Amino acid sequence: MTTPETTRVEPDDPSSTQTTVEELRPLYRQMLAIRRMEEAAAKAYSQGKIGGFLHLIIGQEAVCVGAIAALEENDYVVATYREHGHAYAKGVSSRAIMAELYGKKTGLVRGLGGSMHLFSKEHNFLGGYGIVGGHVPIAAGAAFAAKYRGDGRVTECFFGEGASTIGGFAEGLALAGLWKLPVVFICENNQYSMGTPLYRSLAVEDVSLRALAHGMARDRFDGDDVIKVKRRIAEAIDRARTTSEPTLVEVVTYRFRGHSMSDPGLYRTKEEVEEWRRRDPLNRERARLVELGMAEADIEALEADVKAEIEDAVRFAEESPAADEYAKYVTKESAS
Amino acid sequence: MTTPETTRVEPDDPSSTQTTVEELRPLYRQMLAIRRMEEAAAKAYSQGKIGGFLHLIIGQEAVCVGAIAALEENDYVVATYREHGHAYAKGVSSRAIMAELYGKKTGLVRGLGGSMHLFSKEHNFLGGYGIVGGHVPIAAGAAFAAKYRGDGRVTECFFGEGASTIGGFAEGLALAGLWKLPVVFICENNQYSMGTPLYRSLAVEDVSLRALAHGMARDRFDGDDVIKVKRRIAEAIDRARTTSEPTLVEVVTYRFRGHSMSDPGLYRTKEEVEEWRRRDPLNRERARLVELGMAEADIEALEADVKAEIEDAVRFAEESPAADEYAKYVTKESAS
Amino acid sequence: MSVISYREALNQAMREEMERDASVFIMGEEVGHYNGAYKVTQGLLQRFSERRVIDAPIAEMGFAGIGVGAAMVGLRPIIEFMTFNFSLVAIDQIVNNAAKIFQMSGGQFNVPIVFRGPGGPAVQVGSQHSQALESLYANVPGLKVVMPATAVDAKGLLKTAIRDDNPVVFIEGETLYNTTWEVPDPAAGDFVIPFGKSDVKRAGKDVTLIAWSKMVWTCLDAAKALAADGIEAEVVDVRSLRPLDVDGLAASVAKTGRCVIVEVGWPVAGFGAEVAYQVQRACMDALDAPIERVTSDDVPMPYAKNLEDEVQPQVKDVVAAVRRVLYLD
Amino acid sequence: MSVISYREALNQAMREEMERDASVFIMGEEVGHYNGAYKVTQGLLQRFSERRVIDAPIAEMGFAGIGVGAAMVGLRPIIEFMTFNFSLVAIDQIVNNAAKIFQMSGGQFNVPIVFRGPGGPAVQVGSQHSQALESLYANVPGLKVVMPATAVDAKGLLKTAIRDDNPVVFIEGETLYNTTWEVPDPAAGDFVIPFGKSDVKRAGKDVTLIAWSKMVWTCLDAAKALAADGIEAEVVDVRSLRPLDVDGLAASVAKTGRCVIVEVGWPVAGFGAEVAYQVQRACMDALDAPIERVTSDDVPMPYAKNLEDEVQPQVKDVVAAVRRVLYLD
Ligand SMILES: Cc1ncc(C[n+]2csc(CCOP(=O)(O)OP(=O)(O)O)c2C)c(N)n1
Ligand SMILES: Cc1ncc(C[n+]2csc(CCOP(=O)(O)OP(=O)(O)O)c2C)c(N)n1
Ligand SMILES: [Mg+2]
Ligand SMILES: [Mg+2]
Repeated sequence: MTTPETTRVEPDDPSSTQTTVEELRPLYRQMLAIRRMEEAAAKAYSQGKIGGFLHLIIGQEAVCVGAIAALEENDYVVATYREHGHAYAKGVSSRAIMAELYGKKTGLVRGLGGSMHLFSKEHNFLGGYGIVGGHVPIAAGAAFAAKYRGDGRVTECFFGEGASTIGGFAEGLALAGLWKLPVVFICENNQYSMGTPLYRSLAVEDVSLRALAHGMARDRFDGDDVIKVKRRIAEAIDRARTTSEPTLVEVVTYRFRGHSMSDPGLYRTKEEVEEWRRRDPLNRERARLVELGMAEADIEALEADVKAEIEDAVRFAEESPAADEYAKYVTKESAS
Repeated sequence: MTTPETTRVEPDDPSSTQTTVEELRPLYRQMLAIRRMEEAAAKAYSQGKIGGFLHLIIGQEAVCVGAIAALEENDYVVATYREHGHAYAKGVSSRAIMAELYGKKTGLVRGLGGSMHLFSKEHNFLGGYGIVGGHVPIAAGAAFAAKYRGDGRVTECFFGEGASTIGGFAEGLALAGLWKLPVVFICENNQYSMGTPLYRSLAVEDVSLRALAHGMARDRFDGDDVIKVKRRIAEAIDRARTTSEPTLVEVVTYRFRGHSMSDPGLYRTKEEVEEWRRRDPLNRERARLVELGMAEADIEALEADVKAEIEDAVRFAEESPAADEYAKYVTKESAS
Repeated sequence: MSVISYREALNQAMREEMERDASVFIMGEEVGHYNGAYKVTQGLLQRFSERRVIDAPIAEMGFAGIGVGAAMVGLRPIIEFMTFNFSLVAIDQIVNNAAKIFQMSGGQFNVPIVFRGPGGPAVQVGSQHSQALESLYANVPGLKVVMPATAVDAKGLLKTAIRDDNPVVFIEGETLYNTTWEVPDPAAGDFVIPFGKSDVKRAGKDVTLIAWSKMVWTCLDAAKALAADGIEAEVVDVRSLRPLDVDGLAASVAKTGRCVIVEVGWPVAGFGAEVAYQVQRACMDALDAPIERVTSDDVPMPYAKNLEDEVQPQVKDVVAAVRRVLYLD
Repeated sequence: MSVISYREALNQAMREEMERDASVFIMGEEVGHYNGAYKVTQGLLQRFSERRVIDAPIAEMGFAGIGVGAAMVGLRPIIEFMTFNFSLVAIDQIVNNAAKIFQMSGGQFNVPIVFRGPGGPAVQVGSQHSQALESLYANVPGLKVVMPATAVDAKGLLKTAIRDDNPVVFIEGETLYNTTWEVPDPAAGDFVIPFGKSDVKRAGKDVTLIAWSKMVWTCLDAAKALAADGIEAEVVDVRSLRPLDVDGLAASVAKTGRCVIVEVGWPVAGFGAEVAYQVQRACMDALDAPIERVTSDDVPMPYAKNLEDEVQPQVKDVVAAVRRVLYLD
């Protein structure tokens, strides 16, 4: 019996998270834009301008931004219903996202999908999915296609720790392991699945261990530091791209808000949330930019720019015409 | 991060498989009866007296017989479509099984279920199931009920190594691990899933490793020796009964015949099959009985008795009236 | 009698049956500590403890199957799907196990289990979360399929479902939880509603509107609008799709001579087609006009509110169908 | 033209399409080295290698989802279910992903995928392995559902399915693989059959028998038996359930004035109810008798051969229904 090899799991070399203003600046900008975009969405939601479920990623921005920064443009991303940040990080405009949340014709998916179902072919963003676990095999499928074609593309698949008990995840993982598909499974372990804390949903609070049974590489680390996320995920991406081997990566993080806008989050103590808010990755990266020598004025300019971008996105959404077509998008007319 | 404890995995103390005629004799009788019963069924199948799918367990008898011998009467067994042996070992008569295969009114389930769906309430045999993996949560459910009631019953759940990739297995395992259900998951690794050898269906050829991610005890060993199977499974049963903890046990074995009667088994070499036939657990246990001092005449008497039992079972099946009721058994009339 | 909400009625039904029978337990995502995603199980954990109100991880196939296994050996599980959209990952347990075990076992093991939770389109949750899946389950022998439209039906039918010795698919209206209705007080004694009986929610002589779940309310509104034009519609609530009360539906149509079937599901092979077939056969000679069906459009549900409304049957659509069967336009 | 088997026709269709388009691949259990559980993929591994003919472990939800993902980025997967009974563990991928992604993505990502394999009752394999599940899939917008009865339809429709830009649920008759029919030779040029067209398999003037898959054969046999009594039945093969050729079916019924719909599925909310509803509406004035449906009994399939035959529609049941609509008894 062989015990499968595993990759490094905590801690890592501190020098590996060294960075520069050039590298950090655009990542900070993305994180901030996602934060502001979601705050604006929350506001619009409470004004009744956005409906349905709205799942905010506020507090977890470093994960999607760091992970997607390590990708190339042609690479694929597959995500859950909590995917505004992922779509933005992959290049989708805040205008298109906000208009979608408003259910407008100019929305990313014409007002048909809403918050949970952002898709962008242009950006190789293969969607936000609402059924927990169901998108994991889809990500394996995109990776399968990349290997089939030999085009070198890598797929990142995001999901929560709550998804790790469902069959779709298990099967996607097993097949990717067996067929050595170039995919990076990224578990955003935000420690809650709706109102359920880790210890009530997992016998072992380490999702990355699932890799063992599939001889799959794994990694596990804290997700506060966007550079660290980028570096560590880059290793997995490199493994996928060069040896076509999948990796299961678990990133520990925390969502500041409720599961969705309709969840008051009563299952967590104020202290716990405060503790995590003190570790806010946005503050951290802002401080780091200062440390690295970026002028306060430049940072403020960047922040003003983000503010303007999001205000524009909201205005665009507000002013856009209502969604008006749906019957056209049920089946595609075949050419042949 | 803690690495979960695991139980002993190969090899074990040779003294642990010492036995006596008293212990071995009934086990050998069961193994032989299962073999003869299935041979008779195969004959009847080729005569067109039995239809549908017929999955024989010939070659694997030591596993179900040893594992079920370690149970108490009140304990539950849940199995697959390859379950004639399990039903017999749990106490179901060869008459009832054979008549069921013949689709007769006197069959165990009135001719409604056939080979793949044997059930016996009297024997706490909770069924043979045809959808791979689907019965694993059912076994967890029987164990859940035992724990709910605190009645101390243990459930054994049998499945093939091919089932280890499917979601139903993963979910059943995860829930049993999380809720500490008194169940023993027994993977009969016969090295083939239909025509697919292990290495084409599993990234890591050790199914017991799945336990790691759930902090679950595990075990893994060869299944030729019925006493060894009994002893090792008894440890898991004891764990379930005393601490209400599940175990994932993998028993390596081999089926001598095709996947079902309609499978010629062309995917294996003659040599491979011959090699395993030489290790036939029936021959092994017969020789051991001789070694332990059982008189050849007594063994022959036992064998004649088995022969007579199976001949009687076949006659019973042949002479029984055709199945005649089905509409009654769709929904149960509620008393309330 | 008290006027209570649909949510409260369901809660009472479970609470009473759990008091009555120690073998009843509830399992599902967020049913305990969170008191239910839609607060239907509010307070039950507190009353019955973690032993009987069990928060499950996200593993519908797993916990639905645990319910089936537990039911086989005599417990009476209530399995909550957070919504029925998620039942699709567990449908194998429902269709291949729960529905068939009584038959496969030759009548030895029955499976007294309730699969319940909200179904049908909610509001702006998109196509994966907005589906009426009753037609799938109603097709399957071995299952019973029940869909209450009001608080009183919710209570009486859920109690019957929990006591039933067979698997029951109990689909609640995701948008009905806050609706209210008069319900007998618990003190007034045991209150149950048998399966297989439709219910006339509004009497009328000119046309029969047949509906279930949320569409009963749409039909009641339509009836009100029609009454303004002097048309008296009878609204019959199917309540139980399987078994179906063909006699009850036919009696109404025999009286009115006209029939409109309204469902929020998709048109093709929707359950309404079955109702139409049964009513057509039973009322061949009584029908003064072809049966009309009103359904959602044949599309996955869009997110935008205006489109969502366009897709689903509205009062005006029902009114228009009634006018067609009355040859008024 | 050559007379070939249904199995061979399917094999030819896949082979030709794989030759034609390098983005087509086949994935499923035992499709490669074993040449298919029903030998439908015989020889394809040898011809196209493990890259394009992929043996999958038992993980239907997984490999169906892999197909969906691969289709989204431009490949054309053929996903084989060993039987459609096993599609229930993958139905979430079909209903919630394949069917909805084109819509959810606002038309950006279409999903050109074929889910194929045998469906409907086989012989003595028991209730979990003997089900006609087409009614479930036919309910769902975004899917196309096709069920060939003969070798020629199998070939022409499967080629169309593979070229279709949308998800197609292609259900083969588990007992039809050895049946034969005349099929155009590959050398004679590209041969496809469009979806949404029913086919008159036998012309007749007295009554229309509507069926699909295995029941087309039962109807042809019934027609023969009826002919002996001077009754000329027209047998119309639905072929494509979604989209449904209402005009074609109605044209036949308009001519004969009588209609019997035969399906091997369960009666309640079976697809036949939809066909009945559509034909009824289209032929209201032409019908000389109520439409009859012949279905399997409303039970899970028993194992014993004699019971299995009792449960399923037989020639005598079809003949009896025809005699009823002709008011002959
Ligand atoms: C199959 C399924 N079951 C249940 C749900 C309802 N649901 C939506 S999100 C969620 C919690 C998911 O938690 P996790 O995977 O940790 O992701 P997070 O929301 O924390 O990002 C649940 C239970 C669902 N969408 N799909
Ligand atoms: C969900 C599902 N997929 C496919 C099948 C078809 N099938 C029946 S048995 C089998 C192989 C199972 O292999 P394994 O689990 O190793 O058990 P064994 O037959 O070797 O005892 C397959 C693929 C099935 N019954 N259910
Ligand atoms: Mg989480
Ligand atoms: Mg095996």
